[in-house]
Amino acid sequence: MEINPILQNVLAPPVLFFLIGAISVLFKSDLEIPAPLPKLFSLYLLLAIGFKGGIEIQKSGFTDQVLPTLSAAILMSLVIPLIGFLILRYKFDVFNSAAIAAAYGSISAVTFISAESFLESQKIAFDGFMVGALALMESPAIIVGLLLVKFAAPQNRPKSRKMHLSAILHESLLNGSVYLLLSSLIVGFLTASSNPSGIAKMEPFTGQLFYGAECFFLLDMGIVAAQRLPRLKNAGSFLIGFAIFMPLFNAFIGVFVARFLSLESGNALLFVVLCASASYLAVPAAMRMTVPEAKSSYYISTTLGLTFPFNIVLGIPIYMSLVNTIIPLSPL
Amino acid sequence: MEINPILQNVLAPPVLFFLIGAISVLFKSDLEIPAPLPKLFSLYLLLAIGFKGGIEIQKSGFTDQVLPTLSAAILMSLVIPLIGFLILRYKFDVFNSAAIAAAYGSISAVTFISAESFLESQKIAFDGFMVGALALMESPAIIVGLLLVKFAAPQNRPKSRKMHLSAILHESLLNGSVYLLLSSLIVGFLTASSNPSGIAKMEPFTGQLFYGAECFFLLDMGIVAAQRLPRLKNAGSFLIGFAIFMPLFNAFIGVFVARFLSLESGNALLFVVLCASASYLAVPAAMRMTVPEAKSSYYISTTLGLTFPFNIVLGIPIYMSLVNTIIPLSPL
Amino acid sequence: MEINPILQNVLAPPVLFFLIGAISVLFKSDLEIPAPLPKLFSLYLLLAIGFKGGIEIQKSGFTDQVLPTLSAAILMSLVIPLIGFLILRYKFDVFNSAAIAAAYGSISAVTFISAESFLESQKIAFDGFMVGALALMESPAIIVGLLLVKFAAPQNRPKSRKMHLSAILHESLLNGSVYLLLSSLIVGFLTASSNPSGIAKMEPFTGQLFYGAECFFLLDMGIVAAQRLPRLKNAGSFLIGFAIFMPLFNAFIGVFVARFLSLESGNALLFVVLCASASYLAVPAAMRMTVPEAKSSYYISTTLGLTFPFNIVLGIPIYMSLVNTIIPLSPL
Amino acid sequence: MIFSERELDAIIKTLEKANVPGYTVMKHATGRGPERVVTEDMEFTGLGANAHVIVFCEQELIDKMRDNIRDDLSYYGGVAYISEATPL
Amino acid sequence: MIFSERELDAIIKTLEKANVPGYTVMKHATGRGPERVVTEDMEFTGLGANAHVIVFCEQELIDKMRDNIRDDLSYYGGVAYISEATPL
Amino acid sequence: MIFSERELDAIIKTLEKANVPGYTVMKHATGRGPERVVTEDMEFTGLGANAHVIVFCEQELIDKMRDNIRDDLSYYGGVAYISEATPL
Ligand SMILES: Nc1ncnc2c1ncn2[C@@H]1O[C@H](COP(=O)(O)O)[C@@H](O)[C@H]1O
Ligand SMILES: Nc1ncnc2c1ncn2[C@@H]1O[C@H](COP(=O)(O)O)[C@@H](O)[C@H]1O
Ligand SMILES: Nc1ncnc2c1ncn2[C@@H]1O[C@H](COP(=O)(O)O)[C@@H](O)[C@H]1O
Ligand code: NA
Ligand code: NA
Ligand code: NA
Repeated sequence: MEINPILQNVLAPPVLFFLIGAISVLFKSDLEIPAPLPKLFSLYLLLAIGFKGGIEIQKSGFTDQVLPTLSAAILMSLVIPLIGFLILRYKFDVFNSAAIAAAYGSISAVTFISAESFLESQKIAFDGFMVGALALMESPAIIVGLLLVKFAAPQNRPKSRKMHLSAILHESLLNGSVYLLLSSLIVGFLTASSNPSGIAKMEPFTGQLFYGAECFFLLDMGIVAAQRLPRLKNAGSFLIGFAIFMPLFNAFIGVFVARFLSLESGNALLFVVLCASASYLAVPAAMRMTVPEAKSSYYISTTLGLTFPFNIVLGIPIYMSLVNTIIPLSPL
Repeated sequence: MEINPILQNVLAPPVLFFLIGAISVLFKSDLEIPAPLPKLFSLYLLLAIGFKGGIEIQKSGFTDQVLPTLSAAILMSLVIPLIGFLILRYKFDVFNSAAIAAAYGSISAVTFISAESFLESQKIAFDGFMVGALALMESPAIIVGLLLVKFAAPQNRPKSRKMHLSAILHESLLNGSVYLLLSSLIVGFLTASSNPSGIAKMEPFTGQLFYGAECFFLLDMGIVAAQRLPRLKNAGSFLIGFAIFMPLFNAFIGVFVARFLSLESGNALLFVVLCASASYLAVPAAMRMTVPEAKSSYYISTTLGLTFPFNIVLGIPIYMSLVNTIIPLSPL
Repeated sequence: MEINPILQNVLAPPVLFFLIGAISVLFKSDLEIPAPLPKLFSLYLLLAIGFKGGIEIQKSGFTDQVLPTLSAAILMSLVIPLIGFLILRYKFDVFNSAAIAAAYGSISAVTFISAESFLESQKIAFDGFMVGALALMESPAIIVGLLLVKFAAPQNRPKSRKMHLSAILHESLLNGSVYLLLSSLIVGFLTASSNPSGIAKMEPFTGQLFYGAECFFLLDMGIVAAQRLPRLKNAGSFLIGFAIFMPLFNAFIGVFVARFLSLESGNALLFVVLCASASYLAVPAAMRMTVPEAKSSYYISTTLGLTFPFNIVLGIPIYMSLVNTIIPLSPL
Repeated sequence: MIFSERELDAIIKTLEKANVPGYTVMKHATGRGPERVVTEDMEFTGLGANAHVIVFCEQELIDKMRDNIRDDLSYYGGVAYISEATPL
Repeated sequence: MIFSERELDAIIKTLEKANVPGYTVMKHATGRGPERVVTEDMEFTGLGANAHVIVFCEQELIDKMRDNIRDDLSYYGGVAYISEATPL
Repeated sequence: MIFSERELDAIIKTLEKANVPGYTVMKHATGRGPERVVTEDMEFTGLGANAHVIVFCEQELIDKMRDNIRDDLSYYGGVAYISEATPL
């Protein structure tokens, strides 16, 4: 593993803007992107990435790889929270363990987008159906997290608050970001199949603007992540270690799964990044609602303050090296 | 009238995003586009549509059709509220009747934009001066509505609240959206005549981005419309029927006027859509201020919850069939 | 000096939209661009102008002119507040004089952007390093202003509020807009030198969109400036005269400095505009924090209500004539 | 004191006329009143949420404004309540 | 009464059931409670600031709602205080 | 307690030092004070509206904070009033 790809990743505009945001907090600059502007960009990115993914899927058709890959993605988002839960239970109660584990089983769309930009700058191809994997990995992790709470700690909870399966499903499947991503994917698919002129008309909005909007959003993410970082001190070194070790561990499993699926290197990187990334939006929102016993500072400051920056700045090029090392090995 | 054009309309990205927004409310997803982001898009759409309209008008010059068409548009926005008022008085008091009638005499810019997109996807030409009609039809309907209140119900109102003609004119002519549309039209016209290089520099913003921004805004409109729909239950079946019947009735009158004006099919559709659409922004804002006796839920839930979705999804292709049937008939 | 360039400037879309915004306030239209949408555009403009400037600097390299010009720019932003302070002390106390003087020593990024647009429409070349001058002129003026307060009025201030140099430096150098502009410049520079494909991918966002976003932002600036204008009445005729005289005076000094630096006419205009423009954002924010004794209505209503519109509408073409007259004269 | 943003100008004029020492306005409040509907209805593109206005002032000033404010509120809708408060 | 925006629907339902004459909601409040962290944490992309709800009503109504609201607040977090106020 | 957003950090520090059980902040308030101008002036690109802070706490805590807060407010501007309130 050379230093070069990391440096190259750091010198790309999105990562630079991320760093600028983080440094502004360090230097106590009053740079601020007030609410709800970040929400505008996050909605836009989800819509655009879904729409483009839908078009790609329609174009390439459902190849042999699609179904196995999507199934493996869902499987990973079910297994990772279980592993995480077991590790976290050494130090934390059921509620906190389940909430943090769910976050690591789920994904971060912005990390995924950054990985796509990284691949584009390296001129490595990848397929649109990986956006489908992105969309499908958010909900199962939430479900596993809530089931863990339901079964591991039913006696501690006030009676009136028993979780119903329907509530769990609703919270996980109809979460705003999952919904927007999936439905934009469908819109993209339908547009490509029945109304191809619509693609060209959307292109300036969903295509050309994307990179710049990504930079702007990462500027804000840098600010937000750096603001959350100091709160990690209260979380203790166990959690800090977990926030770095867990993505690496997940990436390691992920790369072998990718190899087993015979994914090419572009798709393999995206698959690994999905495994390694952690949710700081959908899962925290769902957990805050359904598991108020868990401390939100734990699952937010780890995922957002540490895992996210680590993945964006160092993780992606590291995973690329991993992919380049493991995937080309002679078949299992 | 075949089903095909309706399906084709429904499968265009803007309508699909509208439906996505509506469905998210149905499924109780927490997808939300927080204020003031929708305002950003509505301001943008008005600015862009005005600017482009102004350029078109300058390019084509004032043809013979311009003046008659604009006059007919104003006439329609004066007559429709009167008809609506007479119908509504069967069930409602003067205040509510006048407010609802004014909304149906006025127009919806987003419906107009959707009709333009529909025409573009069908490759049917239309003229920039129709944006002028759009801009001119908002104010007269407000004026008629307020005059109806003034003369039909002066004795009921507290003395200190007598409406002055100047206040009526101010509220109707200097309404934010009317003002922005008209002034952007003038800017477009002036730019085209004295500074043509400015057109090319504006094109990425007002032109290329337009379709995507329209989709984003319609996503929000879908959410908002679906949130208003259930309130219609309180309004009663008379008002529900009115919200569907009135646009069809107005379209029917509109298509004959369009034929009388010898408009070609593109302009004819836009004219019909202007007649058939109802205002859910400018008129409600003016009515809330000047006729607080009227129930805002009546005029908002009908126009926004029912008439607007009806026009966007079914109305436009229906009106197109109407235009294609009536316009080519042998001259009157 | 002919009237033609002024008219030509007024008929450009950005200036037209500025006037539209101002007129809407005059006519009491309820057109409004609600917070934080203007902030979105101001952040965007700073980011885009910095990024493009960084790319230009990297492309052209550090020519002989760069260092002298930047040094002269800093010098001007140190000297102008001193002159302004001496003038203002005739009528105002130390606090108000220092705050207003600092605003006039500093710059307005939007005025600078308007000057760039003006040059582009006139097809006159200018260099990217002038953005560096823009970034460097904001802080020194703030420092001078605060030092003036520190040394001219130490006895009047409550003891616990003594200004520390470190606080002054922090407030002036890490101000959000200075920070974003400078760091975007660095990102642009790094991208151009190590990742040229990133430039093309940013271009639709930072390049093509720029003109339209500028128009939209100037629409808001027109509203805001016109809202501030009436407050000037309380400020008295001395301050009104100052708000027009000071930019002309500064422009006059600036054009001779530009000539001394042998700047070509494009760069010379930008240099003059930097001298003539006054800050209504960074400086007021800093002064509000550190010199609460000064009346914010003084330094905001002059810079924003009068100097800014004057520069945008009349100033820039006047300065261009000045540049065209003075610069080509035989060498000093 | 809570009422629609669109009446804000009128109320502020009343306050200014009564020479209140100051006031604070918080926009974008939503709510429901006894008869009229949820006012979120009007907020959707930025027109017409409610405003929450706080005024700290002497009892006499309140008496002076009472009639004017009542008038506005009864016509356009809105509520106003008084609470005792002492300066810190 | 101050609590998280995400509980807003539940609280409003309680208020409606108690037939309060009206209420006002101010969103986007942030804050810190005795044990839990600063809630700005959740605001960063628009999910989950606090809401500040004001209700002017009779004492009896308060008594009717007390238990339900207490229940929600103790579970999800939030505070509710009562102050006396007379209509203007 | 109402004051400029730009002083918010200082006030919060005072509150935290006094160990208040919690507080709530509402930003984007605008207003007018006795001498200074309408603060909407500063809001136009997002810098410097007022903040409205609510603290429910015991009388003794208020006494502890009083001097520090008064100090900040008298220098930067702003008002603070106390009302009685009982927990629900
Ligand atoms: N009892 C109340 N408590 C708190 N806010 C109220 C109350 N009644 C009315 N409001 C507010 O006043 C606004 C106007 O009410 P109305 O006069 O009924 O249209 C509502 O939208 C609420 O925000
Ligand atoms: N003593 C207090 N005074 C004012 N607001 C409070 C107080 N305690 C809690 N809050 C608000 O209630 C929210 C939830 O608090 P908690 O129940 O501790 O999670 C906080 O974020 C604050 O906005
Ligand atoms: N009597 C008052 N009632 C309510 N708010 C006030 C009052 N006086 C001042 N304020 C608020 O405090 C802010 C600062 O006031 P000042 O200290 O005069 O600059 C104003 O902008 C108002 O928002
Ligand atoms: Na993961
Ligand atoms: Na109509
Ligand atoms: Na200057």
